[in-house]
Amino acid sequence: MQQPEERDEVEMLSLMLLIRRFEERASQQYQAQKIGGFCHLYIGQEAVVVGAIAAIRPDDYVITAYRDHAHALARGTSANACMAELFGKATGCSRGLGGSMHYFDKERHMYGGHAIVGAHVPLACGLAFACKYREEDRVTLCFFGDGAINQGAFHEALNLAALYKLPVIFICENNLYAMGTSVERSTALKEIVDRAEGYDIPGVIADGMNFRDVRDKLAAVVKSIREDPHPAFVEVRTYRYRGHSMSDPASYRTKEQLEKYRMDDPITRLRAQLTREGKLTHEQFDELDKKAKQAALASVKFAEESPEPPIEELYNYTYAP
Amino acid sequence: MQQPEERDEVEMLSLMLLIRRFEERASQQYQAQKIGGFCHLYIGQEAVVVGAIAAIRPDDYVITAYRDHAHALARGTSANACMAELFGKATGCSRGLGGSMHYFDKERHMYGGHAIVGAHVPLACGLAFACKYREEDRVTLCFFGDGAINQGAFHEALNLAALYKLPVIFICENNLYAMGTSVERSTALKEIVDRAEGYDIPGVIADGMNFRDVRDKLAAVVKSIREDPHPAFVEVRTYRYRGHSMSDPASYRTKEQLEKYRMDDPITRLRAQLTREGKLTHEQFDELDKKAKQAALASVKFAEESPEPPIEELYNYTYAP
Amino acid sequence: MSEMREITYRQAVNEALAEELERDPNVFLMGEEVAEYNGAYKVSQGLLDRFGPKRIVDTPISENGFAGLGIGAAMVGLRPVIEFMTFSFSLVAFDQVVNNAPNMLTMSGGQFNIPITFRGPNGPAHQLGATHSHATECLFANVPGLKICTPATPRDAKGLLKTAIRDNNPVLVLESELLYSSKGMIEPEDHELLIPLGEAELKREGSDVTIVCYAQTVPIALAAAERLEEEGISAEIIDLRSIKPLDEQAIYDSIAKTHRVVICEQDRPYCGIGAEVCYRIQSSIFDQLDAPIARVSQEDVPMPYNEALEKAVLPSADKLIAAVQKVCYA
Amino acid sequence: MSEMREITYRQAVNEALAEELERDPNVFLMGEEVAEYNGAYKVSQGLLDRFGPKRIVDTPISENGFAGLGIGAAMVGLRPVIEFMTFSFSLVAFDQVVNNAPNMLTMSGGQFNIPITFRGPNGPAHQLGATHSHATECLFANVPGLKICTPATPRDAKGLLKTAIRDNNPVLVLESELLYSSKGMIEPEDHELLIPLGEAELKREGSDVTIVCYAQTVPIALAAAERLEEEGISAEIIDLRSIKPLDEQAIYDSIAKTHRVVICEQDRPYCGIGAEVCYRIQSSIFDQLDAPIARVSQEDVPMPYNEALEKAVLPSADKLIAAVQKVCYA
Ligand SMILES: Cc1ncc(C[n+]2csc(CCOP(=O)(O)OP(=O)(O)O)c2C)c(N)n1
Ligand SMILES: Cc1ncc(C[n+]2csc(CCOP(=O)(O)OP(=O)(O)O)c2C)c(N)n1
Ligand SMILES: [Mg+2]
Ligand SMILES: [Mg+2]
Repeated sequence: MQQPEERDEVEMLSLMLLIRRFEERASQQYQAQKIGGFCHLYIGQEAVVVGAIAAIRPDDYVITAYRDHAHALARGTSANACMAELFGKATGCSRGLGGSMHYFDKERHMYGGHAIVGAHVPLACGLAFACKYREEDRVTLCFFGDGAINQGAFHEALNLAALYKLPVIFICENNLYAMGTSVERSTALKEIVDRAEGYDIPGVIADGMNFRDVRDKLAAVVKSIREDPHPAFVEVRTYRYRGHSMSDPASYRTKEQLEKYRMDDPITRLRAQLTREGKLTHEQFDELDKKAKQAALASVKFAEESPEPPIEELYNYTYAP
Repeated sequence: MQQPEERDEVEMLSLMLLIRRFEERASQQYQAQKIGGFCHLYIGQEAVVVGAIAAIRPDDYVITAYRDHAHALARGTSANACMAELFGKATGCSRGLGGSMHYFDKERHMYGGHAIVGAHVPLACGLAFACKYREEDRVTLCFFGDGAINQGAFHEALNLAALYKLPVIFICENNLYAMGTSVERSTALKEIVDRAEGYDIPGVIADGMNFRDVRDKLAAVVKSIREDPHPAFVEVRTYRYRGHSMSDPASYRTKEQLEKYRMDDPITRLRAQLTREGKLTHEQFDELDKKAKQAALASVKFAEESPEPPIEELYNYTYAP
Repeated sequence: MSEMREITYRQAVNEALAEELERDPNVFLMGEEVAEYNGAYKVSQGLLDRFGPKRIVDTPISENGFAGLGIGAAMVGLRPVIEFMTFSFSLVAFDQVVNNAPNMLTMSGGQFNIPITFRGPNGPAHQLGATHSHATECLFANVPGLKICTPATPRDAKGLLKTAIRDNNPVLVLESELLYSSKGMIEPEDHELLIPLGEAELKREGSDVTIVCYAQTVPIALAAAERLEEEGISAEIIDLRSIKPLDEQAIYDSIAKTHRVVICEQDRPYCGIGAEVCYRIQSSIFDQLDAPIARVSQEDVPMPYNEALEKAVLPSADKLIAAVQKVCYA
Repeated sequence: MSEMREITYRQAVNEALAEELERDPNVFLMGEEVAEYNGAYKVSQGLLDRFGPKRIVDTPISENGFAGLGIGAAMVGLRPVIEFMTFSFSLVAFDQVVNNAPNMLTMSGGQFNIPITFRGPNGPAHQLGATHSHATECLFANVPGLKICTPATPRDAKGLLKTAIRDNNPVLVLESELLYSSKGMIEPEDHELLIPLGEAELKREGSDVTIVCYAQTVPIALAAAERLEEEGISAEIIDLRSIKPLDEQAIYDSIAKTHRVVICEQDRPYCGIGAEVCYRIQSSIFDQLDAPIARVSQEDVPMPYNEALEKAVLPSADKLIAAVQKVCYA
């Protein structure tokens, strides 16, 4: 099994590019009304999930909230399957039945895509519980937003994880806002990570605009969990460049704030690091970006040409045989 | 308005005696099947609610869980109304419709008696919210057990209270067990009070077997809240002598543990303090106890002789006019 | 009444809120994004500016917490209006809404009534998927002590919400996201518009069949009636407006004329509103019925994202017409 | 079958759990006080000793948390049995039970089924008051993707629970606190007793009227039938056993004989189980009915503590007999 430290940073950079280019296309297609429902873009946060995924094995478990395109792509779900899902097509990663907020990929251990804020955090405990029950050394990564930490489900889950010493990493993607509500207006705490103390869970802060920081912090946590199962909490500080969803102009934020984070762009930063270290040329980068753009464009074509799930399937997924 | 510090300690001792004698009678009547449903006794914990009540004004608000006989009695609800409630009589403090778990007394600002664990904690925020909204300087005391702190409702309420700076005191009556589950088995924390830190709420520990410690700790908290509204958390360490409810033999605890706490009985302790200080003679104490016993006995007679709520009332309390 | 105006459903809700906030200092609005963001669906536009942060209160994502906070505040006489961004999210606050709000009056032997309004969009919108498309009316209707209304027009949205806020009991006002931008005629702003809970409205007179509908199925029924007219079937349409209390008499009066009835509901079938309405009809006026009572409701499956499949799940004019035809030619 | 034994309902549930825990290492039991305390109602007596703390897991009072934990574990193939101390407490976990468990299969396009069992006592017990007496069957029945059964006898309690645990979907087994100590005959322990979901049982043959009942109303119906017999009314009794899927055919077959039906349900009336059953009957076999369908259910009020008032709220043999008489002499 491939060990995380062996994962190539250039490959990880490509993944970040793929996520960004995919979402740019998704945004375009949404505006063209090819995509329905809600659609929440991850652009700006790419280093969080890619950094985290770089620290785990392919057989570890991943679960997240509704801002989930990146998590599936990072797990290896194809851009085609991801775009087709947005189009509601049968070739989508959830057969067109889930939509943007409900990406699933069983084979790649991507357990969703969950749209009720906070409600998937207990599910993550269940995934980790199963690993421990079966005496496997997998870890479960549970991603959620800064807004989720004030849900009862979050609280109950953290206590359960601590009590049962479950191998789960709670990753709070703190992008400063839950819709239009800033963290200061939602949470009576100076640092989100401090909340973990109330459960005796170790907490770490990572810089979500910096791939290496996220990966390294996560890798250390993962290592300690594999040796001896326990939960951990990682607050990753990041920023979403776009509005909360496609319909949100994000006028609750300042242009200056956005610009500040854009200057700290996670893709630009990793690229610069690799270039500085002689691991990536400009030409190579352009090539990677071109490939990402092509994959994103191709996914639109794939989605367009894919079939709809047949109406006769309507009752097929209510009960399993 | 009478200030807390003026409340006479002998009077408070009488209140503790009344609570104990009342519950001894209730237990007897329950065994005689005069009382139905669940019945949770407070015996052993008397110093908690009496100490707390000694620190507030009569117009402050009180709300608690289902182990609530003492809270109503401490607020001044008559033993008669309390016993009649257990008998399901129309003269009961909730007209016989609430039962043991749902004591209410609007006039005396006793807001229940709530039986879903944790679910009244948000209500307490609402009471305090109303006080702040109306610019009143009342405080709200919200009592709950050690088992309640792992409910989502508790968590959401604490965060809301901190965020809105509500004048509410969360009083965790830590009697070491939630039914048969000890605190160590329910809560991933060394000290319950530490959980308050996760909301940036100041926390205090009080000795629940010691009336004066509870009163003084609460008085300090109340004072600071009256000056500037904010929430506070008080963990009061106490012990229930009886089982969780009438049907629980409490075999999950050791005889030794029970004996240890009985030796530290809150009534005996306050009595000894007062006697030592020359404020109470043996004769006076016996007189107080006799009165308490008489009141308890009289309440049984009152309850027995009281009328049932008429069947025609069945639909009267579903909707208010 | 000469000066009727046309406004949107969204504006109507906004007006009701503004008027009641103005009238009674005990009224406040609380929910996610209701203040600074002016509402996720812009229903509370301008209210923060006008009434300030004490009365228009943003919350964290803690539905159970702030629903409970509202109930507590109502115990001491405030009149909270609690917005659920959608009623699908009321499910995380279910215990507060069904256990604390409606039971308090009984449990306290009549001492504490709870004058609270829970409001927000309810029912499927458009391609929001299984967790975000719940039609919750039947879940709450089962609970004694709650009142429930489901405005289908701007006028009802305003008049019912104002009545709800003044009611001394917990009332759920189930709005419709898909109707927020719809328009309708309404009395002038200075008119005191109160629509009583428990009064259905006869939306259209007809003689061959009664269609009972509410909320998002009202426009469906009106559209279907037009098409049925062309076929020579004259449909009478009753908009329930309130689910609980239910205006049974309006239904019975109509059926006394038509002897045939189809219930078109926006919720799921099993133990849905239509089941209850059906029970009451056959129990009270069995002999008036010339055909079995028919229902059009959602298919009994979790809501799929795919647009065509979602459409197949939802009630529609086509499905309603087919049901009416069946009932009329039975 | 010669060696039928008599056991209590409580023992029956315990046996089902023990047998399934023994058979399948993926099965575990989780809930408040299920392990060291042997269950609040002693249903899990001895299981911790036998299967150890890995498989019999005590929880804090965090229903939403551990219901969700169970669903997550089920996503990767464990078969959790989650005990709610009573289903009144499932209301704080409502979102997990109605949103996560039954929607997952659809939302994931068929990738994740959720083989989980939620079980515990449901419905009013005795003088527990408004918050502790919920009959939740109709609330959950509305939700697509859930299955629901309501055993009324020890044999059904065992056979349905075993089937539920082996089912690949979320199944709610709604037991009855008031029945835990009741006794009944059952096959020997070495017999593989599985009762399919969706099969009603004919409890008593009769010719004049059909009584449809389930759970706590089964003994009520049996008692009423005895007394009706004395009056010369012969009642046929159908115990639904499963609420969802519902065995419509068994009901229709009986009504084809009797042409009259009373539904006796333990839940509240508005959108209750009886409403749905009524709808289906009149929709499918309208012409077979010689009288309107009657229902006996709870009164539509929060449950009072007072014993006489509680009795007045609940269905009873007296109320059922009155309803049958009305239907028979209609
Ligand atoms: C229980 C619940 N309440 C409200 C919502 C509506 N909602 C969807 S996303 C969101 C904000 C979440 O913010 P955060 O957790 O910070 O994640 P981010 O969007 O920043 O990734 C809200 C309020 C919901 N989906 N579920
Ligand atoms: C939500 C919910 N779950 C479970 C119960 C059942 N129950 C009643 S009391 C109790 C234990 C509570 O213990 P604690 O909070 O410590 O209070 P104590 O009984 O010690 O006063 C439990 C589990 C309940 N009433 N509500
Ligand atoms: Mg955020
Ligand atoms: Mg305790």
